[in-house]
Amino acid sequence: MIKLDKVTKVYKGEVVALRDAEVDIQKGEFVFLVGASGSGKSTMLRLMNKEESPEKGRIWVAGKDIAELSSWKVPYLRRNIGTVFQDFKLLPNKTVQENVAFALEVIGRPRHVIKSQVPAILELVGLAKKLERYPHELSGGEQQRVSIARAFVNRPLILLADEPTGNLDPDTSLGIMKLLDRINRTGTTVVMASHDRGIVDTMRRRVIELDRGVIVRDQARGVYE
Amino acid sequence: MIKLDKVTKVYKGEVVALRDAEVDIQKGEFVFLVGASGSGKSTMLRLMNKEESPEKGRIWVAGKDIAELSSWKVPYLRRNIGTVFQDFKLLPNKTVQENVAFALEVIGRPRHVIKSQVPAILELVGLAKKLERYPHELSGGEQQRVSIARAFVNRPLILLADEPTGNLDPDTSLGIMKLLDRINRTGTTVVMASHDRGIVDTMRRRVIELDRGVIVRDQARGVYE
Amino acid sequence: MALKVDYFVKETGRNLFRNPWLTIATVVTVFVAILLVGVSLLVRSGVQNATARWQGGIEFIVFMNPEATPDQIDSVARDLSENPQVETAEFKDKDQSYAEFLELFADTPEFTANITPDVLPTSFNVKPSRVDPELIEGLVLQFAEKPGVREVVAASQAIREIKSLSDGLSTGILAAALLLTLAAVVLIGNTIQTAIFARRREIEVMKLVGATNWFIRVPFMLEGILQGVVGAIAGIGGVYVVNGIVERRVQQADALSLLSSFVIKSEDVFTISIFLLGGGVLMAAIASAIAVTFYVKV
Amino acid sequence: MALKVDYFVKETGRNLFRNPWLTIATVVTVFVAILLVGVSLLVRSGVQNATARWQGGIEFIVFMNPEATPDQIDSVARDLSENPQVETAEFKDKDQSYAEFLELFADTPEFTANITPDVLPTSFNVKPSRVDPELIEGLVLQFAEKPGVREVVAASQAIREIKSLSDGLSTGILAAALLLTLAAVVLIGNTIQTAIFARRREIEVMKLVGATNWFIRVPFMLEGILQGVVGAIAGIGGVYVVNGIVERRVQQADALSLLSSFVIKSEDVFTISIFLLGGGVLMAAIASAIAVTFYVKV
Ligand SMILES: Nc1ncnc2c1ncn2[C@@H]1O[C@H](COP(=O)(O)OP(=O)(O)OP(=O)(O)O)[C@@H](O)[C@H]1O
Ligand SMILES: Nc1ncnc2c1ncn2[C@@H]1O[C@H](COP(=O)(O)OP(=O)(O)OP(=O)(O)O)[C@@H](O)[C@H]1O
Ligand SMILES: [Mg+2]
Ligand SMILES: [Mg+2]
Repeated sequence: MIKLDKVTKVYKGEVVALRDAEVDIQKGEFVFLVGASGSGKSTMLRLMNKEESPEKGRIWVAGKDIAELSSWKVPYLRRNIGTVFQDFKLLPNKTVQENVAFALEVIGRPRHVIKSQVPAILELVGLAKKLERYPHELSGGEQQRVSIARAFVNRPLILLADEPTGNLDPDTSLGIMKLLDRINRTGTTVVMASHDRGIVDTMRRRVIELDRGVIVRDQARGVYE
Repeated sequence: MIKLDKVTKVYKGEVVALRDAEVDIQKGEFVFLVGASGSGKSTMLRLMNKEESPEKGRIWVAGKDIAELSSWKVPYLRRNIGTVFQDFKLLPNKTVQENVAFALEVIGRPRHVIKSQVPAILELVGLAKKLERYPHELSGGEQQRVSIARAFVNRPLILLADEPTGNLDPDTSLGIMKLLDRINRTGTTVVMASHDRGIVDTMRRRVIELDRGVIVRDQARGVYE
Repeated sequence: MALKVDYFVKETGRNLFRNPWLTIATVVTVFVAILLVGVSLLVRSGVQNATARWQGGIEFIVFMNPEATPDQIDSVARDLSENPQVETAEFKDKDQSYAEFLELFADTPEFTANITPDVLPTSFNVKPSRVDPELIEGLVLQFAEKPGVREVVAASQAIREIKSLSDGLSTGILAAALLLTLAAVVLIGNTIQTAIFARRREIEVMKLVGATNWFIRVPFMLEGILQGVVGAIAGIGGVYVVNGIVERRVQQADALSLLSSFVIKSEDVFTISIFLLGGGVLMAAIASAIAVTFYVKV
Repeated sequence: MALKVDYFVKETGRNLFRNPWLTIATVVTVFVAILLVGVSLLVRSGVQNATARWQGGIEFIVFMNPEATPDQIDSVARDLSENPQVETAEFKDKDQSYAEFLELFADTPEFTANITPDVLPTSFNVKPSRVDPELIEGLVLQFAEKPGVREVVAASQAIREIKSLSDGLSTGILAAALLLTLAAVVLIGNTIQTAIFARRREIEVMKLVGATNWFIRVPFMLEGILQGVVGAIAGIGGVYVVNGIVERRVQQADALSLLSSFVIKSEDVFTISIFLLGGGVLMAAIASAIAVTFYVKV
């Protein structure tokens, strides 16, 4: 589903954020990215949805070399990839409901589908009562859950989640992880950056560890360290 | 140092984020605020630096009733309070160095003091090599550490930290907690919202637990739950 | 697609009201630009009306007797065309004279009521080879003698000066109008770029969620066009107000023939308004399209 | 405080260059506004020069003989002031006539070289009670007879028309200039509000870190003023260019006395420039102060 072939990412010609990364993720896998702050986890996720382009190497997503994608096709790639951003990236001028609906509107889903799916997914992340709030009227954890709901709502093939529980208490985190697990079991490929030792150790899934941009471990049923 | 007397905060006339909160924090204390996502931790911190005003009750900070502070004095209150915001709140048009220096510039520190203190504090949070970067060129955890550095740099009387390790891996978190501890030992009062069970349990400091806006526990040498 | 229209309308409306200052800024800009262009055009048309008779560099007019025979007219025409000191000579038959007469005295129907084309003279509008009082005087005397000629009227020095002045004024006003149109385009474009700049992070996020460029662009363009329409309509209203003030002033003025012939026909005002509305909207559309294309790239 | 100046300069410069579009938008706005106001003022001053002699509603001038005795002058003055049909009569002695003469023929020194105040006549500029050709004619005939009077010159119909037209034009241009000044203030204010709007989150953060309102405001105000200065200077440059073009056109025109008297003295241009610079900067400062006060509250 996702394949990185000797991928190197250098920012501003000097910061090597990723060096010769080789990753092959099969359809339906659940992969944890772990590593210290600044080790390149977010960079790897950003490369996968073409938010950044690599300096060297090739990246295939859903069978296509994304470097060869013409720029007007990029939105269509991204519609197959749900992303939970580390900084949420909610639209400040839209309510919770509209933020989530936006992901469906861009792919042209009919209104009745939006009307039914959006409240359902927000119910799932525990925000059923906050549909009409604006992002700045939410707590940090609530914003993060909106971001998660938006990434899920159009049932993407691939889910990239960048520390999706960073702002959540242990109980809520557990709920989210159960949700991610369920999503994964319906066939969605999940790649998740995390520094939550508890979660990684409990889930026991494939773990890829980065250290200053280099993959130092790729373990089938791994733990945090 | 900080005293809340029957403080109630209601957003938009309907969301009760804090109800009749009674807190009394002495100079030099180290207090953890814990609770589920949306339980009111950030709200309590925002009330302490007058980012929000309560609907009912009174708040004293450093011996003054902050409701009676005239608006032009608020900046001077805030200079005594270092704040690590949950969403970092870095200035996007300034480099790491300038972001930290800004907190010193507003209080009119001479240039040579700024020149020496800023790199020192950034060294302490492990960002010595990233002085000239802009916030969007940093990883999530690095941004969080800039926010921490900025809150520390002018040696405030009080330090409010809203989930300051939410985006950090366990090792880096540990480093930051050691730093906070050291700061606290020099006499600074520290109030920190956290959902990191490991950290709270290790530190064994005073814990105030919130549940849907109500203080349900206030324990001297507490644990997360 | 039904959904998209929905979405665009909702989104545009929201943008307009969520950032009231930006909206006001654009509308004011368009308003000022349209108003100024409109007033320039009005003045231009008024000046042209006031000096209509002397447009085209005519320096004297040979009026024939209404009863002049075709032979006499032909003879004068031949003399004029053969005279090396005459550059052009344009013949006006009775109907043309009548049309011109009606136009010149449109506001005094008591004057035009009893006149038919028959009683009007035919005439030649003559432009001499050089603007030289002596030469013109010679020509006037020469042609006044010809059979069938009733009278030769030369533009007086004063009229010539006024014409020359008004020519300069017209050119100046046209230049100003062009400058203002350019300024308006720049200002609208800038305002929209500013709007986009203020929302650049939002646009960034929209792209990351899979929105195509057009999906992002259309609401901005609609917003720009709507602001253009509102500004243009307000500007046109302003033009009507200015026109009303000018009309009142002209009517109050002593019945001096020149100033009172500074009339702006209401059909002119209407044409100018349509032109302004179309121009304003087109301007806004082009400016927003450029701004939007420039900024919203993948 | 040394540090603060440092900080403000650094911050202002950074803002200007970090948001180039906003900067360009403001500068263009100010440029257009200043240019238009300047051109309006220039035209106004040119028209006034061209009709200087007939300002103030003078309808005829009584020229005395240069050798007229004081008694004769007094007698005429008495007659004028006692005549109920005369509203005002202003006496010009030899020196005043000389000054006016020099001014009127400033561009033709060959004309003024041999003239001294002595040889010039004294005169009365007379404004009759009503603008009525018959009344004026009567007065002209009456005073032409008086002893010591050399000549009475009435403004011809054409001159009166031109004067009336140019009065209207002057008023119109002044109104336009006022409108434009207002528009410029609105546009500058809006632009700065837009700039602040685009950075509202940053301002929010600055306040949370303990910055006082003035610490936040000053860079924005400096930014606005600097943009005002640059825009005003560019606008003044534009005014000089327009002035040059007009001058060239006037010189090319046939030596028609009226148009060629449409001169704009270079000291006028200078005065106007200073006025524009001061006005532009003041405008920018006030607009930014208002915008900044309005937006940057605790
Ligand atoms: N736009 C950029 N320009 C320059 N350097 C960058 C940029 N983005 C990231 N970096 C650098 O690249 C490195 C990897 O960043 P990345 O965001 O991938 O880290 P991460 O593993 O997600 O860290 P964290 O756990 O703190 O979020 C860091 O050293 C960071 O400073
Ligand atoms: N500006 C606002 N308007 C309306 N409701 C708000 C606003 N800010 C916060 N709230 C609500 O107040 C409650 C408490 O929010 P707060 O940010 O204090 O929670 P928190 O304990 O910090 O949560 P988290 O751990 O997720 O950051 C939440 O239900 C939130 O939705
Ligand atoms: Mg990251
Ligand atoms: Mg919070």
